[in-house]
Amino acid sequence: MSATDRTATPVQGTDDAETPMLRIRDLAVTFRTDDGPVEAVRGIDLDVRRGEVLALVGESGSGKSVTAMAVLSLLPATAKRTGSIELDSRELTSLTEAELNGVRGKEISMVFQEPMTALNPSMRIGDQIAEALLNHGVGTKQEAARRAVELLARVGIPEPERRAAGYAHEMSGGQRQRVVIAIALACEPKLIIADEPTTALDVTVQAEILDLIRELAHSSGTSFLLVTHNMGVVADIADRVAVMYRGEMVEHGTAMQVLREPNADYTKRLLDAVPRLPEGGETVPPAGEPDSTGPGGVALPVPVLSLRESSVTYRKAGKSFTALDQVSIDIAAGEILGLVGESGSGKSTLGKVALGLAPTSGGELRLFGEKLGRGGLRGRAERRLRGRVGAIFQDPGSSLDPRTTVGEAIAEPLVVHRAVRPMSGRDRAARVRELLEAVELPASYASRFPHELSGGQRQRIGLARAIALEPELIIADEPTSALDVSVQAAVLRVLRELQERMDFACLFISHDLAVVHEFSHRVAVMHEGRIVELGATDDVLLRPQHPYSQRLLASVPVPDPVAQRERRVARLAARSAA
Amino acid sequence: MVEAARTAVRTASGGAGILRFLGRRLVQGVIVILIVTLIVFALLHLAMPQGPAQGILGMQATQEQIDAFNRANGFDRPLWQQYFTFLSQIAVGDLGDSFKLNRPVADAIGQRLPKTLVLALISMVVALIVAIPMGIYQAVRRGKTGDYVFTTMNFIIYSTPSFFLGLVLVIVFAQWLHLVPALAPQGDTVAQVLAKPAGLVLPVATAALGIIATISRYMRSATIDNLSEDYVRTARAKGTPMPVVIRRHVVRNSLTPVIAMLGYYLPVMFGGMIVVESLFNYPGMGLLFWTSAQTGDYPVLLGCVLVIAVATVVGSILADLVQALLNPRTRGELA
Amino acid sequence: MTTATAAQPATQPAARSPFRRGLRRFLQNKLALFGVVTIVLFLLFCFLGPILHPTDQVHTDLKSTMLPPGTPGHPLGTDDVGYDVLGRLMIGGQVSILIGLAAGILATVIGTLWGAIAGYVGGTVDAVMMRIVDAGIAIPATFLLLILSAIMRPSVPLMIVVIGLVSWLVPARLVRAESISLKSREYVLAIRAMGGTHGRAVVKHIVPNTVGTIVVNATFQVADAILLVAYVSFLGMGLQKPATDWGAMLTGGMTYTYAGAWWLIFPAGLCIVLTVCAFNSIGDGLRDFFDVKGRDR
Amino acid sequence: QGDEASSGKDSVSYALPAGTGPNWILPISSPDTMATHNSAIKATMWPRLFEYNGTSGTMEWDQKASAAKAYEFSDDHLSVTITLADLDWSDGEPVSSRDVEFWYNLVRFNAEKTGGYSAGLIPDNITNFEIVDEKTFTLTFSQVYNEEFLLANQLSLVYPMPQHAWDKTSADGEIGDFDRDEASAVQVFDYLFSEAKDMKTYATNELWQTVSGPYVVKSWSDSGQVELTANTKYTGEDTPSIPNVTFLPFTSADAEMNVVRSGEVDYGYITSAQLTSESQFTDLGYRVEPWAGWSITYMPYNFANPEMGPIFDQLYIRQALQHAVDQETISDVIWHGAATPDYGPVPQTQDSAYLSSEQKDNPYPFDLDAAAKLLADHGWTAGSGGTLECTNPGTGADQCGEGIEAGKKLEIVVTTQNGSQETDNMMSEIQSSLGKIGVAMTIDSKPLDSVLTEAQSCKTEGSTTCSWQLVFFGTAGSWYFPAYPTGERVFAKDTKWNAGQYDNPEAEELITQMTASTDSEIAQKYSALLAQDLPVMWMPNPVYQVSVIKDGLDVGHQDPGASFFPQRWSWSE
Ligand SMILES: Nc1ncnc2c1ncn2[C@@H]1O[C@H](COP(=O)(O)OP(=O)(O)OP(=O)(O)O)[C@@H](O)[C@H]1O
Ligand SMILES: Nc1ncnc2c1ncn2[C@@H]1O[C@H](COP(=O)(O)OP(=O)(O)OP(=O)(O)O)[C@@H](O)[C@H]1O
Ligand SMILES: [Mg+2]
Ligand SMILES: [Mg+2]
Repeated sequence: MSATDRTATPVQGTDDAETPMLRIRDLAVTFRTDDGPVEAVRGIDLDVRRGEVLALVGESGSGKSVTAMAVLSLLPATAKRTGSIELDSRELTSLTEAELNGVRGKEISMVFQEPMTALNPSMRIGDQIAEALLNHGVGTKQEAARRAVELLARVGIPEPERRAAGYAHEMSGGQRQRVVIAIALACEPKLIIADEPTTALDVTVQAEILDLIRELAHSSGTSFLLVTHNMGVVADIADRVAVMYRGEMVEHGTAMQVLREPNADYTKRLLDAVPRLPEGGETVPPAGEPDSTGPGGVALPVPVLSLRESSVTYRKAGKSFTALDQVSIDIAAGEILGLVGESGSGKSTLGKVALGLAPTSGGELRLFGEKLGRGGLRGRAERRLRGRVGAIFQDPGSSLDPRTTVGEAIAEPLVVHRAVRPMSGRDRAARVRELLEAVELPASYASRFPHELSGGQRQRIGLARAIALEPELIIADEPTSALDVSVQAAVLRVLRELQERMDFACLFISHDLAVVHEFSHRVAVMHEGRIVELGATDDVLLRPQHPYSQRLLASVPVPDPVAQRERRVARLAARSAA
Repeated sequence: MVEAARTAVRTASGGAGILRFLGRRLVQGVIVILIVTLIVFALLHLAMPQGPAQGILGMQATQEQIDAFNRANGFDRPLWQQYFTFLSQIAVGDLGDSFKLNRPVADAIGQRLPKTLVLALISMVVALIVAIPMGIYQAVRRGKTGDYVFTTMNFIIYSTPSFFLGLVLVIVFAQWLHLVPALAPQGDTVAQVLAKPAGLVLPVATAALGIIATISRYMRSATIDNLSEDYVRTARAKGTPMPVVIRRHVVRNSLTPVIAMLGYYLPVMFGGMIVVESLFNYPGMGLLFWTSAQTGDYPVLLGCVLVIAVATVVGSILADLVQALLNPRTRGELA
Repeated sequence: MTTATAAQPATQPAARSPFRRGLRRFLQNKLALFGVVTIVLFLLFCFLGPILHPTDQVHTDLKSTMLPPGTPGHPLGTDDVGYDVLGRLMIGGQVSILIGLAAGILATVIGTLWGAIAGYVGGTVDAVMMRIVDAGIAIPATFLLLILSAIMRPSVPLMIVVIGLVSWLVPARLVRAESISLKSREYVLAIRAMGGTHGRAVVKHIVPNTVGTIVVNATFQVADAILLVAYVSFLGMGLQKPATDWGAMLTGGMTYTYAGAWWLIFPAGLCIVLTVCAFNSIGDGLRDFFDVKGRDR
Repeated sequence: QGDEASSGKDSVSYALPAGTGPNWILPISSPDTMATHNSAIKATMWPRLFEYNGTSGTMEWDQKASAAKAYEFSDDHLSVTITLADLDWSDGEPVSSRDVEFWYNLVRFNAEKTGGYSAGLIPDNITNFEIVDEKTFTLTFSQVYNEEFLLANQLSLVYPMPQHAWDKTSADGEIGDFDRDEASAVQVFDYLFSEAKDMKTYATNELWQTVSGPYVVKSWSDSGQVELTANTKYTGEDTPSIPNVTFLPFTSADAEMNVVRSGEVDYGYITSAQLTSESQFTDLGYRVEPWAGWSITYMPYNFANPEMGPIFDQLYIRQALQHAVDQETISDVIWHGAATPDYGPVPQTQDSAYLSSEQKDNPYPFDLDAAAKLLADHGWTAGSGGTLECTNPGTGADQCGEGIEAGKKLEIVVTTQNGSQETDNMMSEIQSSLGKIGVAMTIDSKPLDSVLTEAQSCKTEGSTTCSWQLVFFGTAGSWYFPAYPTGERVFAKDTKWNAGQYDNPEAEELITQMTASTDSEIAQKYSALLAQDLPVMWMPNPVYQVSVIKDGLDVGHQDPGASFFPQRWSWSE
């Protein structure tokens, strides 16, 4: 069955004849914190019908994840939930724990937002998937194990058998995210609640996952409640869209309606903020020319970052796996180098290598002309050099110490380099406030702990921390992946302002090609541990040469349902032709 | 087929890593043992610069006898020579003869070590069986009555010196209630000991209670930490019932500190056994070590030190090995 | 964006410092409060008590030994050389609490740092540091004490040092085990990336995240130190008379278990148990103090 | 263990001291196997030539338990002719003079390896061994000895041993007169020693089955549990009443007491603290009998201490210190009666002919005023902090004395053995009393070994430290004597255990005479002098052990020499 048939008959947003499968009424969630109650969700209504994909979009911190978790009663103990949640007319809020366990995984399953910490670090991947099956008595152990491998294959994990026997820490962010999806798919539930299931995925894999979702919705009648901030994804897959803003539902309707004729102010703002990739051939001037980059991206003498033939090899069970294969890059002062590529292709690894944090098996790293690592700078000089580099890690959750407050985390670089840049405690607090505001967070959040934030909020903390010292080079690993486009726009604007003022260089890793396009001077494309294409932004993104780059660009969803449908058809045609 | 082959490859190559790890650690272990014996040698000399002759021969011994004894046993030679003699002896497996027991050291240790090991292992197993579930229970019921009850109990037990605890057990269970004997099973072999399990109840209880108090605390603490991890939420979202989540996911990740403790417990138990062994008249290694230290029976003392050092090294290797195997992230450290 | 600062749920009471929040968690723990109150009471008892109930704890009085509690002037009776038991509990408590706390802190600090550093640095440094710990563990404490008692004359500072030095080995092992798994966390990498020193990574991020284990261990250390003093005095390395401590009193009193002289055993035993429980409760509270997440589960 | 013991009347179980199991069977000991229980057990199988003990209430010759029946000294006191009792070996051979010579030869040629050997004394001092007939022999000595000394302290070390069974150099060797030749005597000795080193075979080895005493080994375990059974071939007068005797080893006194409380021991012991409530044992059907030892207990003053020597040299100071030790109360209260006051060099718990009235009457009774006065009269006044200082130096009658400078403080350090509550308490008490007369005493407790080493430190060659002032190693009595309590190994000028180097020519003379003079009053003179001259600080003498004995078990008088004679025990109904 082709996907086009499906979207040909869009669900009427106002047609309530059909009773919804999931019916949420007046749901409110309040967190008890040491600073008093936090009303995360304030009385929302939501329906998900059989076989439909409902996209829940909204500002970062607006309560999307909380709503999602509320359905399966998985909120932390400090949360208080009121309202009603019905699944096929059965009230879920009054179920006992044992009854709930029958629902969880079996009838409704869930993909959590942050895949890094969502997996048990000491259990094999395969077993974690099989567990979902065995919990509900589906098949024997052997069958479950076989099925786990199948599921891994299904979510596009290469070498699924090897991965099934491996552990979470051996996987890239996107791979983990797909494992979590595989777990959710395991029992073929009626409803899958997926909280930003594709943020860590490159667009090609994302497209495959979306295809998978579409297929499931269509063939098995599985419903999806899809939390996302990617309007392209919404346009691609959603039948209906609900928009949340500060704990309230501001708008809902069919994807067509909401994306093309938004009603609420917030939705309009949101859609305005969506970055778009110009269609092939059309040129958009990049955000300011870097001073030291000549035409064609040839770097001039002293690049701020220079990597020469760096390789990273992981060894496991006797086999070795080359995550990074003889990669060389240079970033000139003030230059922004976008890095895109397949999930698991080694982007984060490259980022870590650039920070001197990965165990390289060869090659050379120079920051600001100084050699780092073996035979390079050490001690204070090395640390001082690092002070000139800001780092944003891919996973916002695990890069924040759970026991330090947001304020302390942001202030940490200031404290670390107080010798270089002396600052009074009061100035520091002021700077923390300033940084929080720069990333669109209220200053009062300084006293919160990371687990009390939403995913996007955590990510912004990481960002604020990275720019605290106004570094000359930023290594940013998917710095906006968890942000809705409105906040993303604001954050990117801050970065750009800063860039104009400070003229820092940046290695910008992202899956969002539109953002990359908007933001970077040059772009590198990675594939299987190698840089397969490197050049000026427009050259690479608009006139890709390498087949992978071409495939990548073809997979980018656009935030317009009609246009996206066309693109999808074209992509699928290309794929079946290949 | 494929599955089996893959497992084979995995274990084979993993085995090589473990072998390398073991090899390296054994070499380090030998160094540790050498250092320990050297330290003990030096300490003995520091404490008893005249050697053990006086203690061994008794007050009534004449100076000539003492001199003869020192000559015969080499205590008149420089310390380093004595140490090297000792080393060259153990290199060929000779632990010498006891000054006090009228038998070879290896013989004495060989007879006593199994007895202590049996007691120690049984106590350890009993302790683990009780302590791990107890710690988990407390973590799950954190802040509730059950938690407080066990916490208080553990701390009363822990803060009672073991010699007193043992005495209380004897008074209550042996002398008032006459449920179990006040003496550990007598007999020189493990078989004789195991033949009378009733006699083991009190010694095992005395040794195990303290361990239970300790381990359940660590277990509780680690379980509390792990219960708040995100992966627990994922597991619950699969519909895994909470008890299973704990059993399958949390326990394993919470065992880290417990295992770190266990490796260290093996040698420490020899020390702890002194009390138990003397209270229940169970001549084992602990007492052998203690009496030889007090009477200056150097060959036995050094033999015991050697055994304890070996136990420490083995315990430490085992703990690190199990710990590394339990935690895939550190499994890499093995290579 | 114009709404930047207000982009959040409306209810935002004034933020409190993490310390205050921790303190509140601590104070919410009833047991912890019990612990603090108990320790304060004990401190008053031990250090101010002798003023209210002055007794001769220097000269023996063989004419009034083993008097039962309630004898005029001796609310808790006298011991086997005629010291007033109540007065003795006071001076014994001074020593026990001091040694327990000081040795416990010493052992915890050394052990934690040692273990954290070994686990964090890894490689050869780890191997060397941990083999030193192995060697330390391999020499039984009782033996060490026996030797030391032959060489030195015990005093409170010496005992603190000795007990501290034999007890840091356990926390070192424990913390190392956790340190190994923490060092590969990204938030530790983040510190390195921003140019923080290794020291900072260890002290600010590794150690606080092992705090659960450390606190449990620290409370055991206090108990251990108090008990070890008892054991030590049993071995003869105890403080020289007329100084005493609760452990020595308990060991001494135990001789009279069957003679019915319960006042020589239970008061000292109760003091030890209460103090140890109190310290543990405080430890439990401290755990809450540092535990920002646990109760949210 | 012990289960059969309490049930029947044909067996009895005896608890051995904690921490030691019997580990030697051969009558000749190696130096490190001299423990009392070893020799007590051996003596039930191979009676000594002269058995001296205090089972009768006084220390004297116990002919029934001896291998000798009669003795006669020559007029010149240089030789003695001994007649053996009518004992036979268990294989039917008579115990003969040759068997005594066998012992003599083995020890003579292997003196260094023999426990209890002391150069110049037996067997070195025997110049001639003459066999008169099968049961009679004459020994000639190198000098005149005090008769008591010779019999009680010298000939009591001799055991007739079965020459006809043991005089061989290997297990399957021929029996011969190998002991008479030095080289082969060494071989015989070594062979017997090597057999004795195999404890597992004690009950099975043919050698040890040839006995002349009332018992023979039935079993002997590694941990030291020993069972004796009556020797059915015994021909002496000391026939056993209880055929089976079990000796139980214990790891600690606590373990032993637990067993006593469960009633599984017939003849055991308790710690002296238990005497505060004897009824807990009498209720269980035991009677409590302190077992006094033939010993004295004291603390040597270190006269050689460069700092304190001059102070200790002053008799008035020693007298003052002795006046401050309340031995009666300490014995009663701290030892709960399990110690007796001791005022001099002769064991005082038992009455004996050696004890002088001077010693018995306590020349320096507890009297703090007298003590304070002695010090005040010699120029000591209390300084700040209450400690006495010498304010009147000089050698006059009212002055501090020679070598004591002005400002010298009366501060003493007592190095004492640790591990005993009674000792700790006793030291506290003395510290407290001395404090009251202005003498500051510091207690330094150490393991016994260290204390003994320290005590020797001033005498060891090359030793640089001589810092101890007073040492105490008497928790179990400082010195146990042979039956005749001579002081030549404790108070003689150059002897090893005159640790404090007490040097008094008058005492020296008496000590020499005690072994050599035939004057029977000599011991009393010695007793009186040392009681008054205080070579050491006399301390309460603890009992050997506090025994608990099952009602119905008659064990006679417990031997102060710490030996036991199971053949004399009996069950009464
Ligand atoms: N510790 C490890 N052991 C083994 N393999 C690892 C380890 N860490 C990473 N890898 C592998 O290295 C490859 C590159 O990982 P990396 O995290 O750099 O990917 P990425 O390009 O950032 O992907 P994503 O976009 O999904 O985050 C992946 O295939 C991953 O499985
Ligand atoms: N445990 C908690 N304690 C206190 N406040 C919390 C807690 N969890 C979430 N919040 C708050 O609730 C609000 C909603 O959070 P939620 O995670 O649902 O946001 P979200 O819409 O998923 O955002 P994002 O897109 O960034 O993931 C946020 O303001 C967040 O700070
Ligand atoms: Mg979210
Ligand atoms: Mg990545």
